[in-house]
Amino acid sequence: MISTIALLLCGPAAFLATAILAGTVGRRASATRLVYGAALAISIALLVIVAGHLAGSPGAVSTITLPLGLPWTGARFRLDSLSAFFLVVVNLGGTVTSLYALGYGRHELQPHRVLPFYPAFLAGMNLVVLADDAFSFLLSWEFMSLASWALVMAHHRDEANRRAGYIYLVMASFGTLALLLAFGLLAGPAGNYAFDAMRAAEPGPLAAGAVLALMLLGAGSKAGLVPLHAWLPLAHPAAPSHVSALMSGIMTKVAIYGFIRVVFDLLGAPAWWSGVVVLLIGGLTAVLGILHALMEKDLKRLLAYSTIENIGVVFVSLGLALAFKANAMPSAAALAFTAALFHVLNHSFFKSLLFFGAGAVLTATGERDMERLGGLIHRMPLTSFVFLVGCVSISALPPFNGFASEWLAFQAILQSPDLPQWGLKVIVPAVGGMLALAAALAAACFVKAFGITFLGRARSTVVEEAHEVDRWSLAAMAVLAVLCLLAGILPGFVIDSLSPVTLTLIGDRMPVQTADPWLSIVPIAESRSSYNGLLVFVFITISASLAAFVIHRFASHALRRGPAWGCGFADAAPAAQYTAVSFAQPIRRVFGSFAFRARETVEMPAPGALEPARLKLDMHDVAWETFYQPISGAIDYATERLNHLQFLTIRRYLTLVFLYLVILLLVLALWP
Amino acid sequence: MAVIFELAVQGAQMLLVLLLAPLLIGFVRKVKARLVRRQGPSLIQPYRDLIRLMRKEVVLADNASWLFRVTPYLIFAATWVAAALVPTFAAGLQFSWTADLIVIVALLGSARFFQALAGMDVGTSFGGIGASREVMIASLAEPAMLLIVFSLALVAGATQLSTVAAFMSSSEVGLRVSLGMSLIALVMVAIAENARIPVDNPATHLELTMVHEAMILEYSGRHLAMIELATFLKLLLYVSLISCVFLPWGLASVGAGPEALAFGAAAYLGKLAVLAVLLAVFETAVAKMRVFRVPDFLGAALMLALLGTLLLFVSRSL
Amino acid sequence: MTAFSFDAVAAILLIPAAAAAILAALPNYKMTAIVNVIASLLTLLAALSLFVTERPAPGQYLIVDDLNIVFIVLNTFVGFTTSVFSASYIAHELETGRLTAPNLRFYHAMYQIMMFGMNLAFVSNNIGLMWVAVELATLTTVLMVGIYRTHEALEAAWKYFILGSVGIALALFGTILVYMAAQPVVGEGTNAMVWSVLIEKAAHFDPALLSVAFIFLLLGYGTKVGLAPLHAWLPDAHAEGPTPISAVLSGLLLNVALYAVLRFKLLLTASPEAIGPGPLMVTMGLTSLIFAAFMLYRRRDIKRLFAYSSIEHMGIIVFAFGMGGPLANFAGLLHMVMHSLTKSAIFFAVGHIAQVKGTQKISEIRGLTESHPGLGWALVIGVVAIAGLPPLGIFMSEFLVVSSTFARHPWLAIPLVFGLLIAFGALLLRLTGLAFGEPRGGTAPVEASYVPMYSHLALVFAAGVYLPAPLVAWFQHVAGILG
Amino acid sequence: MNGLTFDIAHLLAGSLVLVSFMMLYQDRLFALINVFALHAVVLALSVAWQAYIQDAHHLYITAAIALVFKAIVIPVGLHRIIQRLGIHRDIETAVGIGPTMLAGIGLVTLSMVLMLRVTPEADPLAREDLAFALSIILLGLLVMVTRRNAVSQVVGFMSLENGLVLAATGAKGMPLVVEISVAFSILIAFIVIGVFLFRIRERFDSVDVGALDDYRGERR
Repeated sequence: MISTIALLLCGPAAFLATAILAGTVGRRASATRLVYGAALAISIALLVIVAGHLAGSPGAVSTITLPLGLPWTGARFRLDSLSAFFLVVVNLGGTVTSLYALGYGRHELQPHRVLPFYPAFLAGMNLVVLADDAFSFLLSWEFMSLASWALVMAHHRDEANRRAGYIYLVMASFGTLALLLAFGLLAGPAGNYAFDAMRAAEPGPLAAGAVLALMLLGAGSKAGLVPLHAWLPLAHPAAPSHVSALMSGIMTKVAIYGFIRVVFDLLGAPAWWSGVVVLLIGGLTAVLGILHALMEKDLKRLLAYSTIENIGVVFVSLGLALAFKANAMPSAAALAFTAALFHVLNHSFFKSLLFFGAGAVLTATGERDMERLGGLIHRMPLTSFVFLVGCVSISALPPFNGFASEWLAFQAILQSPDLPQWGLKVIVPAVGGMLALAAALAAACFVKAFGITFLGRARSTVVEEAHEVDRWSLAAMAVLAVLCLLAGILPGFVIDSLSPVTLTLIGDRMPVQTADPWLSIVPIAESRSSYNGLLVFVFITISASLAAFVIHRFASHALRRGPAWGCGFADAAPAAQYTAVSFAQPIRRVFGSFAFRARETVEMPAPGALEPARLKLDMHDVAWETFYQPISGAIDYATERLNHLQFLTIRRYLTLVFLYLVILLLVLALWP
Repeated sequence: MAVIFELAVQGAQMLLVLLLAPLLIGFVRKVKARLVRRQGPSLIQPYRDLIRLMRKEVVLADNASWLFRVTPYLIFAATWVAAALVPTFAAGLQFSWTADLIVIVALLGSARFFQALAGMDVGTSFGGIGASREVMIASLAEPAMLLIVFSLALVAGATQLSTVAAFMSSSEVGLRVSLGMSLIALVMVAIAENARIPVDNPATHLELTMVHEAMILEYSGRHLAMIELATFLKLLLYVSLISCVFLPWGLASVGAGPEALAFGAAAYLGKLAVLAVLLAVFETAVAKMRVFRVPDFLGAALMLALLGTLLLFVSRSL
Repeated sequence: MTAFSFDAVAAILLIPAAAAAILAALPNYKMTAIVNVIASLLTLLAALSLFVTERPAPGQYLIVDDLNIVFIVLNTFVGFTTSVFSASYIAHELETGRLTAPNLRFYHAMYQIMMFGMNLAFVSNNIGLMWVAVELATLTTVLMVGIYRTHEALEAAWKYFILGSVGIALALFGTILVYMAAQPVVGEGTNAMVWSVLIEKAAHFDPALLSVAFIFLLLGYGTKVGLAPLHAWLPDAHAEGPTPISAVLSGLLLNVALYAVLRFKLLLTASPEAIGPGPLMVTMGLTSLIFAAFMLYRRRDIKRLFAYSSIEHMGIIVFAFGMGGPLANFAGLLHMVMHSLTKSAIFFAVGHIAQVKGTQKISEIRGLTESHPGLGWALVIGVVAIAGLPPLGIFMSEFLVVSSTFARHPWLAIPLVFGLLIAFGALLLRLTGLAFGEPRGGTAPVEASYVPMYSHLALVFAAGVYLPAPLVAWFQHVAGILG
Repeated sequence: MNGLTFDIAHLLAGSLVLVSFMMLYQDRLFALINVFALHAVVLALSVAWQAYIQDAHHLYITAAIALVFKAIVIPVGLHRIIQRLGIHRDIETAVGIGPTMLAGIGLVTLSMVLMLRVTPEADPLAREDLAFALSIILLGLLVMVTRRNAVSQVVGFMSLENGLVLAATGAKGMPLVVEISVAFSILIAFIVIGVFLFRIRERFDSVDVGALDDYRGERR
């Protein structure tokens, strides 16, 4: 009987084989279908295996050690409830993305620059989730970054993409080094890099703090925590859209997996202040991320920034879980942790969906700039519908899935008064406010995203010849839309299937949900709070159709088409519509001053002068200017100074040698 | 048998809110007119308007999409469900646990979401201006609302409205500063959410000042009727929310008999009347503020709510 | 049996020497190239036979032990692949007329003499002999660096020559001092220079003399290793010489000098009161690493760029050996092997690139992956490997170095990581320019044999994922020897 | 051994250091070369003396090489080069004579200190010789780095190498000494020929290494 884990490892192997195959036949016309078909099959197979495992014995652990990697540790792999959950996330994403790519991939101009790396990327993500020792973990982790970097560089003729790829890989290896240091601490001088050895070891408070900080640097930079997020909005949009979906929807989750694995699993009992740190960073990330997204007019960059926001939301829940866990409040911790994982799942759904939509728009119009889009709802009705579903879900509106997880997060926040520490008491509600603010801003942001892109009148001619995308892409998007709805109206099942994870990592679980009447979810007690997405959905449908029925039964059916009311001006040009920038203006007025140091100045011409008045707007990316520019400046300065050493005369080089010799001799002479 | 009765009560409440909403509006308008010594329209004028709108034909802008036509029903449905879930005359109804206060707020949020989208659908600048301002207001109002929910939940230990109401009507509440703060905050949020003076003027069609009206400028006929009705329901929702949380007296408890329900209904009507009068007086007293003063207004609400919550945390820990 | 095994050692030395003589005589360059390859191959086989045959007892002049087998096999292997590469490379040089047939005869003869010198340095059990061998190798490379007779080449060779000679002198003085330290204990005569004898008696040597000796040796051989601030010759020599020589310099000559330093480090560690070699080596290693990392940014010449990266990696290796301990030593050995393979592969690629593009200026080379996919991707893989990314070998060694250092001396790991990151940024920046973007520069087709570079890269990849158990055991044993 | 032999060896070695000092303050090329010739002669004497007291006859070869090659051939060759290439005859110094002298004194003391830490058990003659040799080497390096002019740098290097030979011969029974000294003579020949054969004259205006350095492979 071959063990589950061995079965699972065949998946990445198959992916890699596909990658090699793609490397050889990548230039053939048939390669696209071949590769994506294979990826699809493998992902589904993996899903089935994991599903079987979960159905059979969700809590069971199965490990394997291959004679690869670090000689005396070997490459260890392990399947437990946590990795099972993330395997589901990864391979669901892989499945739908491959499905989408079956259609989308055909528009790729240089498929041989995408095909080999796509399966490799999937393999990397699967391996990260399965790895059970520091070396294999980091190897898979960096392999994942490398493959995605190659995908970002797929359209390498574009200067911006090259820059994006550069910043991405540098940040990635920065993160890897941070993780490396963290593992070095966990492994100790003896250097036993196996995870179970780390689990057994109890690091001191100082070491634990250092590990947490390093994990926030390492996993955080991959997940896109502020201020380490700078690469994300550059790199994610630069890749082909289905890869953007993978990077934004799935890879960030793998980063979160790394954080959870180390902080909740390997590190042992947390200190209460670790919760504070994570909470604050999470809240900050959520608000800043969504504000950036609101200011964007490039559709894919907007989505990337909103990824940052969602990562922030997840980290807020994780911070809560840490705080509760540290204060021995397992049930509350389980609630917060469940909220985090649930949101991870949801975000992987709707963010992939939205990126697919953006990709569809990109193929149909060749545009990512919203200012040149508009009115696509007429040209691409199906795409616009599924995209709308994505927008509603990500805006945390009932009855869709985004709301369910955020609702759980709020419920977890409401548990905070029982926390003993003052710091937490004061911070948690503030963070709750930030979370609510982020949610509201997210709604605003996606009103803008959908409204400017799909509604209104066409802002440029590219829209005119736009047409609906192929069936594969539509199918993938439809699947995701359905998943968004299902997870929204039947959250109980998701929550229950998450219970093994919370049991292993927190030691407690949320009460069984699916047993409740009418399938409503009750975090603690029905008298406290409850939510029934299914009934809400049913009620809305019923009352809407009821209203429609009554109207069409009794009211007039008369309908006349006419020009829109232009306040007396006969049809204003489409340019007169609100643009993405102008839509964001009120919010920029409110938040921009501190978030972006945004300043609007109006240049009024002199009375009688003919030139128009101009509104000048200058905004700053604060994180970039505070952290990245100084560093690059410092490096530049140092290189400039040191570079002179390349241009000395032989005599001066000899002088260097001579001085070095004399110094060493002096040291020796003064040696005790 | 009991279930049937429960369902009946639930249905009754749904119908009640649907029927009362226009009346409340009519009442407010009447009082406002009286305050400025006008005769004012009759109390049932809103019903007449709705029926008239129903009869009229719909004039649809050329490039209005399917979304534009579906939205009114969605808005109406979402608002109606939300309004039906707020205890009016009786707490703990059959479906009251379907949604707690957070869900109700979120339902209103989705109604607003679609309304803003519909505003942008036709592609005139009014729709855009309305939508952008609406989301700006919402982005401040919703956090404030949620913080209010927090402080209520902290007092009552629940976000379930029935529980909150029951707790508030019980004796151990007493007077709390933080509750006062959240009340004020809630009122401010309600004003903003319902596009009342001073945040927005429901009566004007002057482009520069209007927010809500700008979004629905393109609507006509039965669509407009739906949206109007939804607006009425929203006002009713907030009024009954305030009443059931802050003046929960007379609220029929779970599984109460018919006479208790009747008393509750009477009490509810009384509260509505009082609050409507207060609203009218307030609206007549103050003037509309510039759009970019609204953030300060709502920011104040937000701060109040946060302060209330923090105070609660502190008092809890003492 | 013993006889045969001694033959193996002799063969390692004699084949190159004989080949050199033949090559000097042969007129036809095609033939010389072939003979060169064959000779290198034979040497490699002889070196491999060292595994199967039992080893000779350390004599007065020659020794074979686990430590130098690593170096010998690596040396002969890279020497062989480089000769294959140089065959195709040189042919092109001849076509373009940068070299003439007589040059080539000289070149090949020198190549074999150099191989002879390096092998001798490895197998020599006599510190004096070792010194002679290292200098022989150095001087031959000097002559080959200057072979193009251009301003740059002559100047580079001249610089290399002068600085090298000073290094030679210092190393010799160190050697003399070691003899002086040993002489009272071991007694006069050759025995006092036989390493295997010295290491046994080292505990009784005069510590002060040993310390002074080590400083001179460190500087003398360190000049060859290319440690900052003794590195000045290295970039120009790499940049201006023929590319096969750059490959050999980076891949092999640096190792020869490193090997010498290691031998003497062992001597020092054997004598307790003498100055500890560890701190010195760690300091030099870190300096070289960080210095080279910063220097990488402003490079305009592609070969000079990778020359500086060699300095960086030598810094890492010396750092690792300076740290000591089983993990760090293992990592150091692994890193050295991986660096030799990777860096020579990179230089193979760079050589062909410079030929097809007709320039070494980084700014004039763009979009290689598009114009010459074979070369371009080889370069990408090579740079990714040299930058220490998985799944390639250097990642494993860097993983071990960094994590073990951080566990033992955190404050040392910080500058190490800093240097690695800086260097990574620079390499990636240049790679992005070279391999991607709108193709620029010549589009001449490649008539190169990809075999050498891809075989190297394949080995590096394999090592990154899987190290065979016997190899591991052997390296661990050597790491144990290195203490 | 008796005191006399020791004193003579000591004297010779010491005078070698003295001659190195003389090199430090030469400011004319020819004078420098002549001083170097003297240096070589003294070296030859001391090597010969070592050969005598250790009765190691092979050392006489070394002495002979030093005498013939370093004291005669090389200086003559350098004279030739200077005339051929028409180098102006005075030396440009990077550091003034005074500081150079001070530095020299510092170096000598440094080497003394270092060598006196060596345990007395070691052969006293060897110790003294080493101390002198070390200081000669350091002084040679000092000449190399303080002189701008290639010929004088070559001279500095050769004096350094003399120090090495001194040390080597001072080490009792050290093998390979002759070979090493031969190897070094060849090396030096290489350098001298290099200066000459690089036809530096044709490429650059002076033999000044600085001029040779002005091309750096990658111009800024």
